Amino acid sequence: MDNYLLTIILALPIAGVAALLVLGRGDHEGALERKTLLKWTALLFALATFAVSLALPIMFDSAGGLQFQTNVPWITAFKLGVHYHVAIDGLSLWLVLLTTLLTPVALISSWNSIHHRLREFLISMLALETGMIGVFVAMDMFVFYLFWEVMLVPMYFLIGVWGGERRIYAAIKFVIYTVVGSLVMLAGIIALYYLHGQATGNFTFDIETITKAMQARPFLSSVEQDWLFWAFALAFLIKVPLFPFHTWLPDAHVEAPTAGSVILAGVLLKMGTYGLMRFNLPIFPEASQHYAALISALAVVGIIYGALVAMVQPDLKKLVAYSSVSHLGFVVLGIFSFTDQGLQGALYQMLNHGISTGALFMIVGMIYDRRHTRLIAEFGGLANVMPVFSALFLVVTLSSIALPLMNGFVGEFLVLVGTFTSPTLPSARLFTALAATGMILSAVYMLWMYQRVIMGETRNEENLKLADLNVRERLALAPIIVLIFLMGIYPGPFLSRSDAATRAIRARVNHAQAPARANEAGEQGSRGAGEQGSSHASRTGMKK
Amino acid sequence: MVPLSWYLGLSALLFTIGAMGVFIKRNTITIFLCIELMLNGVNLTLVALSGFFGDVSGQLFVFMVIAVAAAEAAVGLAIIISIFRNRESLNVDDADTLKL
Amino acid sequence: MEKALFIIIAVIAVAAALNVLIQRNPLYSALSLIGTMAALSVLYVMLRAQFIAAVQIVVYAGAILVLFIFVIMLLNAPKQQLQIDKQKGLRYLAIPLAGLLLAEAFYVVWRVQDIAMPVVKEGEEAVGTTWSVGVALFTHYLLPFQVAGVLLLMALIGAVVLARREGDK
Amino acid sequence: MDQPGITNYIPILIIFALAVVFATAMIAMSRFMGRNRPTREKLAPYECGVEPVGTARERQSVKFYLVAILFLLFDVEVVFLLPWAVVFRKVLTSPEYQHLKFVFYGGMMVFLFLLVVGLIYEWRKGILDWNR
Amino acid sequence: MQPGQLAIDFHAILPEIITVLAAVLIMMIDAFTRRINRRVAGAVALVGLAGAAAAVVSLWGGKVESSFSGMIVTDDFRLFFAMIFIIVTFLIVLISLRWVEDEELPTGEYFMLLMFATTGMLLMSAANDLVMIFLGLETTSIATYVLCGYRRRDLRSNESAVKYFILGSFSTAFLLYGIAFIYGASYDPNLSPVATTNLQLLKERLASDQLFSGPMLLAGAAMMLVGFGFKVATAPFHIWSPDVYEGAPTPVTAFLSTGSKAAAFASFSRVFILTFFAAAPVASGMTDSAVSALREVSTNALMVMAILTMTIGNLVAIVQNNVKRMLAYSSIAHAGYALVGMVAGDWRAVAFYLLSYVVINIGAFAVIEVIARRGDKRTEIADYSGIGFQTLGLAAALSLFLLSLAGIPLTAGFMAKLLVFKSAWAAGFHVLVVIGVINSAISWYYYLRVIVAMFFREPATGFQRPVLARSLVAGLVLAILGTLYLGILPGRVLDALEKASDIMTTAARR
Amino acid sequence: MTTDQLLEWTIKIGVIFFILLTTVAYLSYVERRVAGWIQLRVGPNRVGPFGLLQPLADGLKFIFKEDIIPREASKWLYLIAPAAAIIPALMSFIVIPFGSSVTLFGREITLHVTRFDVALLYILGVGSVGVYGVMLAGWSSNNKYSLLGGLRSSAQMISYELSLGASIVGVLLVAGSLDLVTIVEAQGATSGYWLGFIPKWNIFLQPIGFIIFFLSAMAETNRVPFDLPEAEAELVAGYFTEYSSMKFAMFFMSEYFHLITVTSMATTLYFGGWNGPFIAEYPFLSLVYFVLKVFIFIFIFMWIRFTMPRFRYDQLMALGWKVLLPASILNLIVTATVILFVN
Repeated sequence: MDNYLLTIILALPIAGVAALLVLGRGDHEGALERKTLLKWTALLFALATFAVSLALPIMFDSAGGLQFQTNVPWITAFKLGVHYHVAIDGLSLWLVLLTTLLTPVALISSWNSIHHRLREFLISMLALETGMIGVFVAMDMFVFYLFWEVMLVPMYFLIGVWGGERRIYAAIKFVIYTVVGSLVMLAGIIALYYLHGQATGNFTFDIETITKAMQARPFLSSVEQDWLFWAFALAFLIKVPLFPFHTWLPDAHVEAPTAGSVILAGVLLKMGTYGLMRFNLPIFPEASQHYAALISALAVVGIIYGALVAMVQPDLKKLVAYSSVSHLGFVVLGIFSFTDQGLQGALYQMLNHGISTGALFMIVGMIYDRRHTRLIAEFGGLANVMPVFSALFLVVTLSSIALPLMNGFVGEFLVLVGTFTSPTLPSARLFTALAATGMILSAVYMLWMYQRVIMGETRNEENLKLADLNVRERLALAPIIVLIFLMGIYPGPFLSRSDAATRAIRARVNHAQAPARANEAGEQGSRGAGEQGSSHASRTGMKK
Repeated sequence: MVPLSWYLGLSALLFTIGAMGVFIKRNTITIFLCIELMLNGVNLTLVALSGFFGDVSGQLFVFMVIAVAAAEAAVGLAIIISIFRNRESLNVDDADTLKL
Repeated sequence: MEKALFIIIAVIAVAAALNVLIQRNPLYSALSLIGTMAALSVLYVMLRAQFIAAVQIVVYAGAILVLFIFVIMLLNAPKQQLQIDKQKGLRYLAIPLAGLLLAEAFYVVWRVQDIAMPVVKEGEEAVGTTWSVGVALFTHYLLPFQVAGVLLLMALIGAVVLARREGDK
Repeated sequence: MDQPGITNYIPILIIFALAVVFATAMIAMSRFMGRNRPTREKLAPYECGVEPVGTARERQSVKFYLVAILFLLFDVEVVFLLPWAVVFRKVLTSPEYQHLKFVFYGGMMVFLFLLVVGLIYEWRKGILDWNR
Repeated sequence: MQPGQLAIDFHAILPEIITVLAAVLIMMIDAFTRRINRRVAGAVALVGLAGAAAAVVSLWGGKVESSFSGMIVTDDFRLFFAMIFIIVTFLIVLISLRWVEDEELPTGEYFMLLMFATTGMLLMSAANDLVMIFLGLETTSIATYVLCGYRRRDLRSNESAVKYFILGSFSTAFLLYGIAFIYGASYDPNLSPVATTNLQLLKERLASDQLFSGPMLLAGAAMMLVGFGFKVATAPFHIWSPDVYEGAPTPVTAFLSTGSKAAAFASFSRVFILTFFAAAPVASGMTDSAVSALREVSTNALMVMAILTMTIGNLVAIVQNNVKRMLAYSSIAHAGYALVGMVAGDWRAVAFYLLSYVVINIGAFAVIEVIARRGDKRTEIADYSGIGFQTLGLAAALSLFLLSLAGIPLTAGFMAKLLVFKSAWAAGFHVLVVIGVINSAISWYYYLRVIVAMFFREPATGFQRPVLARSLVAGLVLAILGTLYLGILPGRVLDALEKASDIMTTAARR
Repeated sequence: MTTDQLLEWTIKIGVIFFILLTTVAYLSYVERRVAGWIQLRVGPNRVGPFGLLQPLADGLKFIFKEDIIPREASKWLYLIAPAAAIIPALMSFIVIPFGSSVTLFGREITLHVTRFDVALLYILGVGSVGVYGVMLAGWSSNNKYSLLGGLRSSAQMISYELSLGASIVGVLLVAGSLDLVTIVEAQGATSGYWLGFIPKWNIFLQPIGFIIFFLSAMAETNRVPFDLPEAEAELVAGYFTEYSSMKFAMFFMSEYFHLITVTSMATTLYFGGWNGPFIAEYPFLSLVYFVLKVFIFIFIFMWIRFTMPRFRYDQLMALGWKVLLPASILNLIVTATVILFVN
C-alpha cells in the first residue's frame, strides 16, 4: 500500500535544486536573462510542488489515520530499525499544504529584492521547503530528526547571507538555540528508541509503533516519561518559541530577508507546536498532564509579554516578530488544554498564524523594498499614496487581530473555548481570561501600528513618491487574502480533516490521566500494574 | 637473595625521577634523557619480572624496547638538530610561535 | 652480600638518575645517565638477564648516549635555543604528580608477593642467555623481530631526511 | 647471586674497581707530584697562535651527526644479528629445531634485506660521502 | 614460553607485507632516479594501498585465526580497522601528491614514511600481543614525528615535531610501564607460559582470576590508560595536540588527527574492550575480584576522560582563531565521543565513529590545505572571510565537512554519533549521552564560525582562487562521497560491522 | 662464590694489570725501535742497555711534568676524560683466554680470569664505551682542534665498530657461542684437523671476515693508516692536544691497551687462541703460543704503521661504510647460506 505521492512532493524541490545547479550561476555575462531564468525555474518547481500537494486534501480520507504511507526499511543493522516512513494524517495535512503554499508565495514576494547570490538563495529556499515538508511527513523519529536538523542549514544561510546588518549574530543565535534543543531531543529519541526496544523487543524509531505501544502497555516509568517529555518539549518549545526561550526569534526575524521571515514565521515555528502534538502528547500523556499547567502558564506569560513588547517596538518587523510570540502562546495554550476544541483551535491557529504573519512579513518586506527602512516612525499616511497596499494590509492586520469572519477568529476562539472548558488544567479560567486579555492587547498594538503607518498625513516626503503594489505583489498576496476569508467563513473542510487526529490525541491524553498516578504506585512492583490502571482509565475515558 | 619488590621499587623510583624530569626540565635534550631514564625504569621492571618468573619473554620485550629506543633517539635528535638549525639561522630569541 | 651489592648499585643508579635532573648542562646529564645504565646492567646480570645486560651496555651506553653526546657537543648551543616552552605551572605539577606516581607504584610494590627466583639448569639453555634469547627471537618473537627491522629502517630514513642539509635531494 | 653462570660476572666488578683506582691514582699522581706553576700563556687554549674564526662547523657537524645516527641504527641491527649467529648452527644440527631451519635462515635474510636496503639508500643519497 | 605454534602465515600479514614492500620500492625508486617524479612515488603508494586493501578483502569472511605465535590475529575487528587506515592513507596520498611538490619537500621519503606509518597502524589493529601493539605504535609514532617536522625550514613545523616527539615518547614510557605491570600480573606458575603479554591468554587468565597481583593489574591498566590517553589525545592528556596539529604541515595534521588517532583507538579498544572488559562480564559473579574492579575502575576512568575530553575540546575550540588549531580541539572533542563508545564497551560503534571521522576530517583538512597555500600561511579564520562565494566548490565542501563534524543528519558524522550514543545509552551511561549531546550543541558554534566567515563576511583582500590539482579534487570528491554515503546509506557498512567477528567472542583457531 | 675464588680473581687481575702495564711500557719502546729499524733510524738507546730503561724514564717524566688544565676547559670532564679512556681499555682483558689451565701450587688454575655467556658482546660493549674518553677529551679541552679531532676520532671509531661487529658475526656463525673460551676450545685439537694437519682455526673458514676484522681493528685503534684523528699536521695532536703529563700518558696507554685487546681478539677468534701443538702435555705452552701470536700481530700492526701512508678522512669513512660494512654483510650472508646447505 505504498504511496509515493509524499515522496514526490519531497523530491520536487530537490529536483529544483538540481535544475538550478545545472543552470549555472547568475553572475556571468547575460546575467539578467540568466537570473530571470533561475527565478522562473525555482518558482516553477515550487508551484509544481504546490500543485501536487493539492491532491493531498482532495484525496484525504477524514476518517482514516495515517495516509499516503511509504514505509521502506532503511538502516537495519544494529537493530536500528530505521525506516523511511512518510505519511500524513489530519495533523500534518494542512501544515504540508501551508508549506507548499508559502514557498512560492515567498519566492514571488522577494522576486526583485535579492540582488546577489541569487542562485544560492533559490537553492536555499527550495532545500528549505523539502526540509519543512519532511518534518511534517516523517513518521519515523530518525527521519523526523534528520529533516529537522537538515532544514537548519538553508535557513541559516538565508539569514546569514541575505540578512540585515546583524545577520551573523542572528544566524548563529538561531542555530545554536535550535541545535541545543534538537540535540537534547536526539538524546530523547535515542532513549525512547532504546526503552521501547528493550520493553518490546522491537527496536524501531517508528513514531506510530511507539505511540501505539505506549498506549497498549506503557513501558516508561513516570520518571522516564518526565525526562523524555522535557527532552522533546525543550526542542519544540524553543522552536515555538515559548516565553523564556523566545529571544532568538526577534533577532532572526528582523535580520532575515523577507522570504526567510515569511517561511520562518509561517512554517518553521509551527514545527514546534506540531512536534508537541505529534510526540509529547501521545507518547508522554502523563507527563503532559503533569506539566500542562506550567507550560500553559508560560504560554500565557508569552501571550501577554509578547503583546506588551510588541506594542513598544519602533521596528515593524520586530513588532510582527513579537506578535508571533504572542500568537504562538495561544497555540501552546490550546494544545495543553487537552480538549477537542483546544487542540483543533491550536491546529487551526497554526495555519492562521502561518498565513497572516507570513502575509504581514511580506507586507513589511514590500515597504522595506521601497523605503529601505522598517521604522514605524518613518511612515504615516501611506493610505494616500498606496491605497491597494493599505487595503490589503488592513485585511491582514484584522486577520491577525482575529476579527470575526476572518481566519484568526476561528482559531483563537476555539482555543479560548478549549482552555475554558479544560478538565485538566488548573485555574483554566484564569488562563482563559489572561489569554483573552492578550487578544485585546494584540488588537491594540496591531491597530495602533496600522494607524501610525497607514493613517494620518503623509508627513515624510519620501513616502510621497511610493508606488502602489504592482501585479506581482498583488499576486503574491492574493491567495493569502482569499484564504483569510475562506478560513474565516467556512472552516468546515479544514477542521473536518483534522478532527480525527486531534480527537485521537485528546483521547490519548485524557485516557492516560488516571493511570498516571496508578502507574507510579505500581512502579515498585511490576509493569503489569499499569495495565490494570489503564483499563480502568479507558472505561472512564469512554464514559466521557 | 634480593626480593622482587626491591627491584620493582627501584624501577618505580627511576621511572618517577624520569617523569619528574620531563616536567621540570626545560632543555629539550635533557627532557629526552629523562624519557630514556623512564624507559630504563620500565626495562628494569620487565627484566626483574622475567628473571623471577624464569620466563624469557620479558627480556625479549626489553630487547624490543631497546631497539625502539634507539630508533627514537635517532629520530628525536634529528628533530632537535633541525629545530636548532632553524632557530640559529633565523636568530629568533624566543621562538615560541606555538604557545602551550 | 647480594643485598649489599644491590643496595650499592641501586644507590648509584638513583644518584646518577637524580644527577641527570640536577645538572644544568645536558652533557653532564647525559654522562650521568650512563652511570644509571651501567648500574642497571649490573642488576640485569643479577637477574640473570645476561644478554640483555650486555645489550644494554652496547646499545644504550655505547650507541644511544654516544649519539646524544654527539648532538650536545655539535650543537654546543646556548641553553635557550634548546629549550621548549612549556606552561609555567607544569613545573609545580611535577612534584605532586611524581608523588602520585610513586604512591601508585609503591602500592603495587608493597602488595606484590615475593617469590623466589626459580632454580634453572646450568648452561646456555638457561633463561637470559644468548641462546635462549636467540631461539625466542626466531620462534615466538619472529614477527616482532621483523617489525623491529622495519622500524629501524624507517627511523634511518626519517632521521636522515630531517637531519641532512637543506640542499640535499 | 649464587646462580649458575652468574658468579662469573663478578670479576667485571673487580676489574672495574681496580681500573678506577688505577686511573684515579694516575690522575692524582700527575696532579700532586707534578710541578704546578700555571701562567696565563700556559692555560690558554692551544690555537697555533691564530685567532679563532667564526663557526665554520655547521657543514661539518651534520656529517658527524649523520654518521652517529647511522652507527646507532646499524649497531642495533648488528646486535640483533648476534643471538641469531649464536644459535644458527646449533639449530640446524639439533633435531628439536629441524623444522625451523628455514625460519631461522629466512627470518634473518629478511632482516638483512631491510638492513641492506637501508644501506643502499644511504649510499645512493650520498650520506656516506664525506666530501659533499 | 608462548602459546600455540609458530604458525607462519604469510597470508595473514599480507597487507603489512604489501605496504612495507611498497615503501621499500618507493625508497629504491627514490634512490636510483635522479630527480624523483612525484607521480611515480605517489602512484606506487596508491597501488600499494590498493594491494593492501585487496589483501584485507581477501582475508575477510568472519574467520578468526591467530598466527605468528599469537602475535597477530585475523578477525574482522582487525580488518575493519585496517580498512580505515588504508582509506586514511589513500586519501592523504591523494591530497598531498601535489602538495609535496609545491612545498619542495623530499618526495620519496614522504610517501615512504606514510607507508611505514600505515604498516604500523595495520599492525596495531592486528596485534594480539602487547609487544606487537608497542611496536606498531612506535612505528606509527616515529614516522609521524618525522612527518610533523617535515617542513624543515619552518620553525612551526620543527616545534611541532619536538613537542609531538617529547610527549609521544613520554606517553610511550607510560604505556610500557603499564605493559610491564600487566605482564607481571599475568604470572601463574602453574601455567605455561608462566607470564604473558598475549592478549588472548591474558583474558583467559584474568577471567579465571588467578592473578599474581591484583594491584599490579590495576596499576598496569591505569598506566596504559594514561599512555593510550596521550596517544589519542584525551583530556587531560591532550595538551600536546593543538600545538602539534597547528604546527605540522596540513596534510600531516590530517594524517595525525585521523590515522594515528584511529590506530591508537584500535589498540586501545583491543586492550580495554576486547581484553579487560571481556574478561569481566558485567554480570559475572566475581564482584570483589581484581578483574571486576579493573572493569569498574577503568570504565569510570574512561567515563571521566570522555566527559573531560568532550567538554574541554569543545569549549576551548570556541575561542580558537586558527582553523587548524580549532580543528585540533575539535579532534580532541571527537576523541571524546569515540571514548563514549569505548565506555559502552562497544568497539563496533567506535570503529564506525572513527571511519566516519577520518573521512570527514581528511576532507576538511584537504580544503584547509588548499586554502592555506604554500607554507601554510593562511590558516586563520580571518583568512577565510568571504571566500565562500569566490571559490564556492571548496567552501561548500568545507561547509559540508564541518557540518558533518557537528553531526548534521544525512552525513557520516550524524550516523557515527548516533551509534555511539545509542550504545552508550544501551549500556546505561545516560549521563554520558546527555553530556555528549550538549557538547555536540556547543560544537556547532565553532564549526559555524568558519562557515560564517566564509559566507557571511566581507571578502578579505588578496584572495586568489587556488589552483586545484586533479589528485586533490579526486581526494575531496572521495571524501564527500564517503561522508554522504556513510550518512545516507550506511546500511552495508553497518551490516558488515554487525556481523564482524572479534577474537574475544569467537574462539581463535590455532 | 667463595673467598678463595674472589682471591683468585683478584690475583689474576692484578697479574694481568702488571703484565699489561709493563707490556705497554715496552711496547712504546719496541715501537720506536721498530720505527727506527724500518725507517733506518736509531730509536731510544740511551737509558739503560739498548735503552731498555727508557720506558721507566718516560714514566717518571710523565709523573713529574707540569700538569696543566687549560683555562677554558671544563675541569671535571677534562680530568675524567683520560680515566674514561683507560678504564674501558683495561676492562676487556678479563674474558680473554690467555691459555688453557695450568696447575700451580696444587691448584688447577685457568689462564683466563673468567668466562661467561656474553663475553664477546661484553668486549664490544666495553670497547664502544671507550669512545667517551675521546669525545670528552675533545670537548672538555675547549679547543677547536681538540673538538674536531675528538669528533673525527669518535666518528671513525664508531664507524669501524660496526664493521668490526658485523665481521665477528661470521665467526659466531661458525663457533655458535659468544664465550671466548668456547670459541678457542672449538678451534683446538679436540675438534680434529682438516686433512689431518690443518688446525680448525677460524681463519680458514672466515678469511674474508678476518681481513675485515683486521682492517676494522686497525682503524678502531687509530693506528696508521687510520690515525687521522691524531693527524699531527692537520689537527695538531687531535683530541689530546691540550693534555699533558700523566693524563697524556693515559691516552697513550689506553691506545696500547686497545691494541693488545684487538690483537688478542684476532688471535682468539681466528687463529685458534692459545691452541698449538703439545699443549695437552705441557699446558704452559698454551700461554706461550698465545703471547707469540699476539706479538706477531702487534708487530704487523707496527710494521704497517711505519710503511703505509695515511688515508684522507673521506677515504677513511668511505672504506668503513662502503667497503667493509657491505663486505661483512655479504660475508655473513654467504657464511649463513653455506652453513645452511652444508649442515
